[in-house]
Amino acid sequence: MILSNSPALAPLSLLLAAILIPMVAFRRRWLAFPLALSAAAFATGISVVNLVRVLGEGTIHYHFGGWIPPIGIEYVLDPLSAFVTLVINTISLLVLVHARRSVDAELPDRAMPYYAVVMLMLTGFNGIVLTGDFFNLYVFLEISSLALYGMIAVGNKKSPVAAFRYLIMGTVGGSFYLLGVGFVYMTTGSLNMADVARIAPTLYHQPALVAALALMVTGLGIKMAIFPLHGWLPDAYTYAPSASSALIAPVGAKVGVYAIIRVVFYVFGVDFVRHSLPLTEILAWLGAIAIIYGSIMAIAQREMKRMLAYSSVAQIGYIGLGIGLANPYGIIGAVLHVMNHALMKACLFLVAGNYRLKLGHSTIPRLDHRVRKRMPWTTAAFTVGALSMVGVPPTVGFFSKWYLALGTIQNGRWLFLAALLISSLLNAIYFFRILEKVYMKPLEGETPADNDITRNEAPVSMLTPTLILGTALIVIGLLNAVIVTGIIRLIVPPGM
Amino acid sequence: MKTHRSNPIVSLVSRMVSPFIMMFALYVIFHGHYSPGGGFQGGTLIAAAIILVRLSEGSDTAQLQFSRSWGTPLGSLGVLIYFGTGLAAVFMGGRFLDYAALHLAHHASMSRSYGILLVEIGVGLAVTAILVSIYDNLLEGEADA
Amino acid sequence: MKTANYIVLLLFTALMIYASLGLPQRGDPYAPIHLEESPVHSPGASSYYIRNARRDAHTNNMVTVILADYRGYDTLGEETVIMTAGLICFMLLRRRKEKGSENA
Amino acid sequence: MYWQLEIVLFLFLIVTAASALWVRNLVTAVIVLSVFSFFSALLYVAMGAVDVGFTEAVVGAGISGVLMLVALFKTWRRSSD
Amino acid sequence: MLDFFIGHYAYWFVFILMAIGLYGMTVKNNLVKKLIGMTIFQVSIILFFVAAANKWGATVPVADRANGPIDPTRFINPLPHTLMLTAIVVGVATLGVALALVIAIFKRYRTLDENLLLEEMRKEDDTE
Repeated sequence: MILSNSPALAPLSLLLAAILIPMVAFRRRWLAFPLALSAAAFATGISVVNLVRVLGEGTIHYHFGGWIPPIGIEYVLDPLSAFVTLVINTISLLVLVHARRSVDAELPDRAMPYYAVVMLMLTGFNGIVLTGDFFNLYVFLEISSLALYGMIAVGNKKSPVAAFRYLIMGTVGGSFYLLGVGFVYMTTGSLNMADVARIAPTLYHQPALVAALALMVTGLGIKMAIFPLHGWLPDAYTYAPSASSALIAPVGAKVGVYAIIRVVFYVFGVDFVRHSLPLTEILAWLGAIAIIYGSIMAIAQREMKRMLAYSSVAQIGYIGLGIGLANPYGIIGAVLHVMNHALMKACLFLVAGNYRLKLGHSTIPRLDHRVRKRMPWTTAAFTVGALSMVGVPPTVGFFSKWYLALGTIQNGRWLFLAALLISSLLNAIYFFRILEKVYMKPLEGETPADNDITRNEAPVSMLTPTLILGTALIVIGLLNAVIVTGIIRLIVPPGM
Repeated sequence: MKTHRSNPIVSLVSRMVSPFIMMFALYVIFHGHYSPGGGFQGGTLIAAAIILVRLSEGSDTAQLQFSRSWGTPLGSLGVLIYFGTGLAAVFMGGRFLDYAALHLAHHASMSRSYGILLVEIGVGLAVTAILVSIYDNLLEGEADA
Repeated sequence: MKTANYIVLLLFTALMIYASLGLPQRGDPYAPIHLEESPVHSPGASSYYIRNARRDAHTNNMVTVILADYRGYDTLGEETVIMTAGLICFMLLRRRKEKGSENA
Repeated sequence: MYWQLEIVLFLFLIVTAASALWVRNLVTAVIVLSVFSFFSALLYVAMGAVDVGFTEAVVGAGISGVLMLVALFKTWRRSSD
Repeated sequence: MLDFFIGHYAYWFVFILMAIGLYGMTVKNNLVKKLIGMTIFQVSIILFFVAAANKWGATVPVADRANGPIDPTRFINPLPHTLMLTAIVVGVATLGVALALVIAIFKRYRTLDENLLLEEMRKEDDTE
């Protein structure tokens, strides 16, 4: 029974936890966290099962209510969706373990609704990734967006303003997507993605269908914060509580990326996209601009979370560039970077959370070498994360950039290759700035204080996920070849 | 609105109208199979009736009708009814939300009909409770700046 | 800044109206959304619903059947959305506990 | 489908929408928005979507107006633009 | 020509309404005005779907009592109606969250004007 229903079980178990938490934990507050954690663990386990099943059996379809696709709603479990759900659930599980202490510290009296909202956000993400129906995607997009607004708004004084601006942008994005669905439905007469994928080639060059594609990509682009539409992102990530930004930043934008890959390459198809609209070209250019812009803005920041937020803009640019190249290496690079960036960002945001808890701030100019003595393990994890963001070989960051670079070479786009290389340089600047502060002693003064420094490392529940992620950056980096040949090669869309 | 002295006429009229709105709302929920309407519309109407009493009597008196602490658990219960109907179908061997697998009646079609009714009741409960709780929270939350 | 906004808005409206010129006629019973069968011979959902809603679920109102049965998962999502909204209002706005008292 | 009726309702909609955005007193704006929702409900019914019209009448002209008014009573009633 | 007009004018009105809503959301400074624009925007999208569902000479999608086969051309397409019910609910939920945010913002900054808010936030960022 579990096996035959396994494609739907990950979002459903998370949803069940979200429903049960307000009922069970309304009086007994302490129950909220164990419920949420067990649901996330179960979802992770189910995602592993799903991935194994997909690799063995091929694509699996799950029909809700027993209705076949154009009539009912279906979940599609193919290598891409199985892989992305696994990444999302694993990383969220790790971050959730870490989140407990910072939720206790920052939002003591709101823990119960907070965990429920986190579960709802994860439900939304899983639903978006798994669904094979355009309108169902919209519904789950809105679930996750609403949960995100709430999670951002509970932070400090400024966070409701950031959340409100995000809400306005996000509603425009969601509505654009819905409008695009309307155009698709009116021209093809179907809401099922596989069905539309078969009908669309018979309707080439219809302005309505091209408008549908443009509207959908714009709407999802707002949610994913592609370069000119990224305005909501830095404030939202900065003013959110540490737990929220660590949960949102690694996986939030990735879901939008996934939806764009799904819509552009699997539904409309490469040929349609290339011939009807220079969409891939636009995406590639925007990605390249975002890489440079985000890196430069990151250099200018003083607050670590805001720096990481701008670096997220740049990293999303890498993924956009990979999609825009529209060749196998580009797609491999983009999908690989979805995973790698999620790992790196989770690690770095957890480090920022640890600093916030123990030092009371995460402002870059106030960090110095005493931090390394007080929190050696956290700082080690930060070092690995920073090296990975720069793209030093054994870490994961190198490999996704490698595939993206191969993609640019295959298309002969030297300008994009230059953008990749320059951005590595810029990344190095803004991360080595911190590493220098943490590892070098200042030249004059303050030496007597060195002896007073006592170890004051973050608690175990926060340190363990940080270290697991830090190790994973290297281990998965070494295993990247296996992942690419085993899973991601299967993802390259047809007709490419 | 909390410290509001109720006007006897307004209070009388709203107290008289409110039960009728609720009755109509129940009709809307249970007659959704044959005419326009259903759980969402009916639930919103019940919420409107409750909010009407809150507006006229002041929120503190109206707590006797529907306490503000019920909102969140009752709303979750409504969603749980929906979810549980779907999950029961899984345990009876069907797909999620396959009401025919519930075997509520002899014919699959009648079983589906009852399944839809169950689901609509869940929707109505959830919508009522949550809309009232949103109203309460907007009105009373963070009362003093 | 404001003029740029107006220009973008006008451009958007014009583009959308241009795109809508290519849409099928309103009310045409042979428009793609009303068809029995799509060009690739998959069944058209809408006409399936109209034909079979009463037979499948013993219910006259087709909208109810689609809402709760054929596309019931969407409606579960919709309930989840409104539950999310309720929880977020609760989380953002509920009164802090006054010292010692339990009626938060 | 009576397209003459629909055009009249559409014009009403546009007028009410524009005035809801134009009025500076926010309470008035919300009331005008309720009128807008009511006209849109009429339009849905005229287009044959009885369920949608019913829902919009209940939600748009009822609950969401009340919620917005509550929010205004908690905050500020005038807008600078 | 007239046929084409009748078959498409509804979409033009929808997009004009949409532009009005977007204007409210992007150009207006007051937060509540933005929400009013959002409502208008959502209504326009609902109208788009509902207008598309229409069919000449068809009636509302509630089957009548007569038994026997049902002719699909006699009923308006019910699928977009269903989708739009969901969209309305999503709209209300978004509005509720947005109003909660508005109240939280007002409590902290005593203003609902976006420009003033941003100015205030920038000042705070500088003092930190």
